[in-house]
Amino acid sequence: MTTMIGFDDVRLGFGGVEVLDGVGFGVGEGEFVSVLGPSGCGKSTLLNIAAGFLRPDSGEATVAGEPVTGPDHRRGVVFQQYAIFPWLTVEKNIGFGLTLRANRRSREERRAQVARYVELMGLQGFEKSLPKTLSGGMRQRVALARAYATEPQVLLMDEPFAALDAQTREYLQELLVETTQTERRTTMLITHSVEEAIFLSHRVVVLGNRPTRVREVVDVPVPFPRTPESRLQPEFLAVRRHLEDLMRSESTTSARS
Amino acid sequence: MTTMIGFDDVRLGFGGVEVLDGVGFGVGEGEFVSVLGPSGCGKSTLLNIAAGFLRPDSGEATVAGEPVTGPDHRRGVVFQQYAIFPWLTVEKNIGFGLTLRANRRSREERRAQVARYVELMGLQGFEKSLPKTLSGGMRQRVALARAYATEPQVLLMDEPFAALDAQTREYLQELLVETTQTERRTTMLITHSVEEAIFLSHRVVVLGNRPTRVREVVDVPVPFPRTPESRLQPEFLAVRRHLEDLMRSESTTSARS
Amino acid sequence: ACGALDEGSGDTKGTVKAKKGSTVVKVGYLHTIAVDDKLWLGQVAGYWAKQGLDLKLTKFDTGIAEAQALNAGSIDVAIMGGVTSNFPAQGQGKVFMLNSIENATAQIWVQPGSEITNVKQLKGKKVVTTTGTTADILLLRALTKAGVSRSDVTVVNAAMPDAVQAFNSGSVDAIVLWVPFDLRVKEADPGASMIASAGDYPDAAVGDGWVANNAWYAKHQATVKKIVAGWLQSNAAFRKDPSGSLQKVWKVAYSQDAKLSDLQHQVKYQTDYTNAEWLQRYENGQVLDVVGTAEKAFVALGGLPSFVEPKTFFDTSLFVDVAKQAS
Amino acid sequence: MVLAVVAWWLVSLVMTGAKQVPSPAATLHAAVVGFTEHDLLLDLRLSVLRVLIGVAIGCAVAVPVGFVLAWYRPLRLMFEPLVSFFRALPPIALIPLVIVYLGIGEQARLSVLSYAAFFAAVVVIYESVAAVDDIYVRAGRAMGASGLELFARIVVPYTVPQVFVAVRVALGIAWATLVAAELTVAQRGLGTYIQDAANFSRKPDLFAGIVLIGLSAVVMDRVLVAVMRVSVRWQDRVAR
Amino acid sequence: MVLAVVAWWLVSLVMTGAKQVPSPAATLHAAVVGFTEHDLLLDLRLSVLRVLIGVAIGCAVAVPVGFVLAWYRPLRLMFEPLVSFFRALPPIALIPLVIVYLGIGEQARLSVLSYAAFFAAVVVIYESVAAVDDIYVRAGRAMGASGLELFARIVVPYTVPQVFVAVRVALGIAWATLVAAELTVAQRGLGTYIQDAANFSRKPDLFAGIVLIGLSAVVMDRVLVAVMRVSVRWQDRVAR
Ligand SMILES: Nc1ncnc2c1ncn2[C@@H]1O[C@H](COP(=O)(O)OP(=O)(O)OP(=O)(O)O)[C@@H](O)[C@H]1O
Ligand SMILES: Nc1ncnc2c1ncn2[C@@H]1O[C@H](COP(=O)(O)OP(=O)(O)OP(=O)(O)O)[C@@H](O)[C@H]1O
Ligand SMILES: [Mg+2]
Ligand SMILES: [Mg+2]
Repeated sequence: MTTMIGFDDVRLGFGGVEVLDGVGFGVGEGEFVSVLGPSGCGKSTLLNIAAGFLRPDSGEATVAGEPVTGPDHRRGVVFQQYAIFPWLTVEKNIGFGLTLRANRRSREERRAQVARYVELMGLQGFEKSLPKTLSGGMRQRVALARAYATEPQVLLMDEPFAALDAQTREYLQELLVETTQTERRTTMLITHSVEEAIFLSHRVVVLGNRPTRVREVVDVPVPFPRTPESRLQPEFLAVRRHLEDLMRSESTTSARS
Repeated sequence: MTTMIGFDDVRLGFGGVEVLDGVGFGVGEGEFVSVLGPSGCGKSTLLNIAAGFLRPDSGEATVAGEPVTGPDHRRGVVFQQYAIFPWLTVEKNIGFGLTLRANRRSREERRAQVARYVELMGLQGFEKSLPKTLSGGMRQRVALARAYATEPQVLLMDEPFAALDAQTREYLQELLVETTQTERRTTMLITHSVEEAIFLSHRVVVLGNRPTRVREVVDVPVPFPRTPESRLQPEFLAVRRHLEDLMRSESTTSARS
Repeated sequence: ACGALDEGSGDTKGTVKAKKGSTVVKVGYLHTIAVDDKLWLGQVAGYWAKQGLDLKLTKFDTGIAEAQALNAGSIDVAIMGGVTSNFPAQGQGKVFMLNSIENATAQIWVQPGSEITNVKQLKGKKVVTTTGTTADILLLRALTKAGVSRSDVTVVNAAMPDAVQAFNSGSVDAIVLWVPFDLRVKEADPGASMIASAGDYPDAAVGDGWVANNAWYAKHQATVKKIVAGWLQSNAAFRKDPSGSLQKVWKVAYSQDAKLSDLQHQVKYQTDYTNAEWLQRYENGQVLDVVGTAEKAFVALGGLPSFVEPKTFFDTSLFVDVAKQAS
Repeated sequence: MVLAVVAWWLVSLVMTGAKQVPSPAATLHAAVVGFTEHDLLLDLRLSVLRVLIGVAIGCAVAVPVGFVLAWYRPLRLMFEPLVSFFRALPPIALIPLVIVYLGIGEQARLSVLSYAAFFAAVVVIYESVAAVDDIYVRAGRAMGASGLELFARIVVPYTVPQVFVAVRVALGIAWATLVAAELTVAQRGLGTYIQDAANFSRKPDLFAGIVLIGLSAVVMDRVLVAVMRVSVRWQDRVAR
Repeated sequence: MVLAVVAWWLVSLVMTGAKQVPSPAATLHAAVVGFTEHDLLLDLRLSVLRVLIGVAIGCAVAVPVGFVLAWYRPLRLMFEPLVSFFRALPPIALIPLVIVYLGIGEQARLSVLSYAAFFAAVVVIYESVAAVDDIYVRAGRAMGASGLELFARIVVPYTVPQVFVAVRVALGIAWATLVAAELTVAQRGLGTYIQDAANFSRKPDLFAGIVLIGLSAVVMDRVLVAVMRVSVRWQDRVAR
């Protein structure tokens, strides 16, 4: 399995505060890896490095074997702050990437693609709405749809389901598991939900408190395709217990120290 | 028990789209009520009505028996988008409410209060940081601290824990349960987590799809003070199963229709 | 220019149109009667047209702008006031004819009830004028004669309408103006009084002149002669019937701007000669003297680095030729 | 607006003598005489056109220049001082140079107006680009937007409200520069009309000219505001 | 900047005869003579002071007025047309009126400069208030901020970057209005110096005056930018 996303001893500090203290792990082609870690430990920073928006102080991030030097449209990014364009309607936001030279599609293809994601995200009836008239969860779904629509080979997602109710979230998780399987997208997902991390991933990377290193990389021995029943398998529950223990031991110090 | 927050047949539409279709429920003094509902159903809209930022088309919202006509500092609000001030440091953001005429404290009191919440929220070392240098979860904690710091009698919170990792979230939930008990604050919490809703609340209000009405108000027969073990009590699990069923039956139609 | 921005042909009702194939001359002028009187009479009576000339007129507010435009070639010929003795001396254009002599148009006025009665008392006072003009020359001459140093007087500069406003509002002690602004002063307060005029100082007279762009002048001697010829006809007509001519000029060029009585008042302060008298003054060098005297004032005022003989920038020969032929 | 006219009328009643203010009626009368007898409409039309063209040219240049300056650091370091230098030069001081180098034709006037409009607009645009939220630029780049696309598809739409502000500012400045621009020996135009009125001390005409300038500017501004309302619907405008 | 001087110098070599441009050296010489013999420093000082005071007064009024207009709808509806009316009036056209009603003292000049600065700044401020994100206003109101507090603690800090833009614009406009302002029969000042140089057609002096105005403006602008950098550290500035 070739490594699609690789971090090699990545270090980064902001004005004296050390954040990433030698982070190293890899995501294979078609693999789905989730990253867990306490709030403020450096997860978004790591994702920004893979996306090409930040340069590590030392160490290296690679995508498809090449060092990351800047953003690239073959890497789809869902930002923690959504970043949907306030001046565009829902459908124009979703279709945005497909109008760019790097990824241009014909008008019909674009229309079809947009319609497909409007439907998948349950945004029907809001195609012509401006972002300021959407609820928080709807904005997040627009951001997701926009990243999916360009069908990038590598997906980098920063807490994409945080503002969604449990049922919408589960529905989208299942959707994601499905597409990851059928289209073999390489995905790195940042999340705060242990359950979500396990359900979606081949492997889960657990980061420690700032300054951050990888504490453990946990394999999820639950076979694909996964269904809602997978959540109840003993392997699933075992990994869950392990991760929860791991997180707990770290986090109390984070929130109180 | 006097009703602190009351909604009486509240209706509201945005430019033709009906959102709230006669919502009615009440929150008693010192009571903690969570609101669950599918994404985009109108939860934030409801909270904005209680906060005094939106006026219903018909029906009425009351706080402490008086009709809501505008915002009031005795109602603390945590917004879904955090809304911390980008031009103020963390400590100035937290202390902001205490420098306003409506709620002014002496410099020492303010400093003490700010220090207390910086510590409770685990933001030590970032007192002088500007919001743009904070992680998503840290911003959310600043927004929480800012709302708590003024010690309002009524707290209105819109998904305040969405961007937090599970452990920080649990820690803050316990904190909230504690303060609600000791200081008898009336709280209305919007959340997507059934577990969180049950753990914190006396009662849980479940809203239906847009146009929204109250589908059910569920009592949580788990005695206070609640501890992590409460989550495993049969009453807790029963309510949880009931709510999850309720939500599921509603949400699939929401996300796909 | 683009059609929408067409300012109109400049033809005014009541003027005689030029014949087809006439020589076009771009003429700039100041809209003051001592400068544009013969010009407009020529337009009304068709003297220019008769010479086969088609004058395209451009009105200027100041001689300074005129000199700039002339220099840049935007106009071929400019009719100027006092600066006739200044800018051509700096090499900016050739004078080929005088239009009239302003001998008393400039005047010094003081506030109503002022204790100032003569120029000497201006010492230490605040005087407003437009620097570099006829009025400024008068001030220089008057102060010199009274033995007052210019540095002992606070001279402030303003465009003449503004200067009058400043004077009328009582902000300055005195104003050095040119007609017809004396009327504006008197209108505002009849008590204001004149303590000196250029008529009192022979060396304060200035010649208003026709000045040609250097390059254009070198190439168009024949056209210049036609201008002189047309001007001679206009001047002759003016001298024959001064008030009738003035009325014609007022009607075509001034009716919107000023009352006829204003113009009648104004022409009293300028000196005009018959064609024969002019010829005599060209031949004996008196016109050069008038220009030279004013030029010296500009040197003293710091407008010119050094004195240049008027004959180097004032070519009197063409006028003399044409005038002799005509007579 | 009505109140302002009433105030003016009261002032004109109170002020008499040398400081007399022409009443609204006298001014209106002067304007009517101007329109019927002296083709004041031509002056008005010429000046309106000059301002429109000047602002159009000035802003058409200011928008790309402002964006490019904000976008490329080295260019900015080089050109920013030059911009503040030339922006500060008083149009009247430049008139002599304009006459010498650009003549006294229409292009001289349009140059002065474009010049003024350009420098008024460029700073506003420049600063608005600097205030674009970085997150949108990142989102665009993540989707593979090229430099030009970032610019055209993200920076430009985001700053549209500020571009309108820039145009409004430029429009005001252009009108305020009109008299100076027409000092380049314009034969007709509101500025010339005003200058003439001042030269011959015709106060009602002076007032009529000034009022016409003000009114033309108000009308243009209203139109611009209406267009802006429609174009920036996406922005949450706080003004209540 | 250096490039600009070189360009100027080259132009001055090429342009000769009637359209001659004074070379940088000739201009510098004129300036040196001015400083040593004619107390040009006094002119410079007077003009700098006038501009500073004018901008200070203009902006001091424009900031609250701009905020209040943006904040109160009825006031806005009443005053917005008036603002665009008066903003458009050319300073030169107003000079005769200024002289009549304000005289020819320092206050006349300061009034003209303040006037220009005020109207330049007020639109920028006004629009920036309209662009304040509603969410911050709501947060403030939820914490019980009164109208005044909202204004002073939220709207003002949020719009500080735009206020700086407004001041920068006002500064440029004030300098550009200097010559007109000094047409109110000022005795000394750079505008007067330029006007004098133009009256006597002394081109090197004219250039020296113009360059001094430009340089003074650049210096002031740089200072302002430096102050701004410090004050708006909180803003994510996209310019790279
Ligand atoms: N200003 C507005 N203009 C028009 N429609 C609006 C506006 N604000 C909200 N809406 C609409 O009202 C509905 C409810 O929005 P609201 O934000 O209350 O949802 P919510 O329940 O909070 O959802 P979420 O869980 O996703 O935050 C949505 O369909 C939204 O599009
Ligand atoms: N631009 C910046 N300047 C200074 N410090 C920064 C900057 N960006 C991030 N940081 C700091 O880096 C640390 C990690 O931030 P990051 O956003 O990566 O956290 P995170 O793991 O994504 O947290 P969360 O789960 O809360 O989103 C934080 O302490 C934050 O304060
Ligand atoms: Mg993050
Ligand atoms: Mg919401």
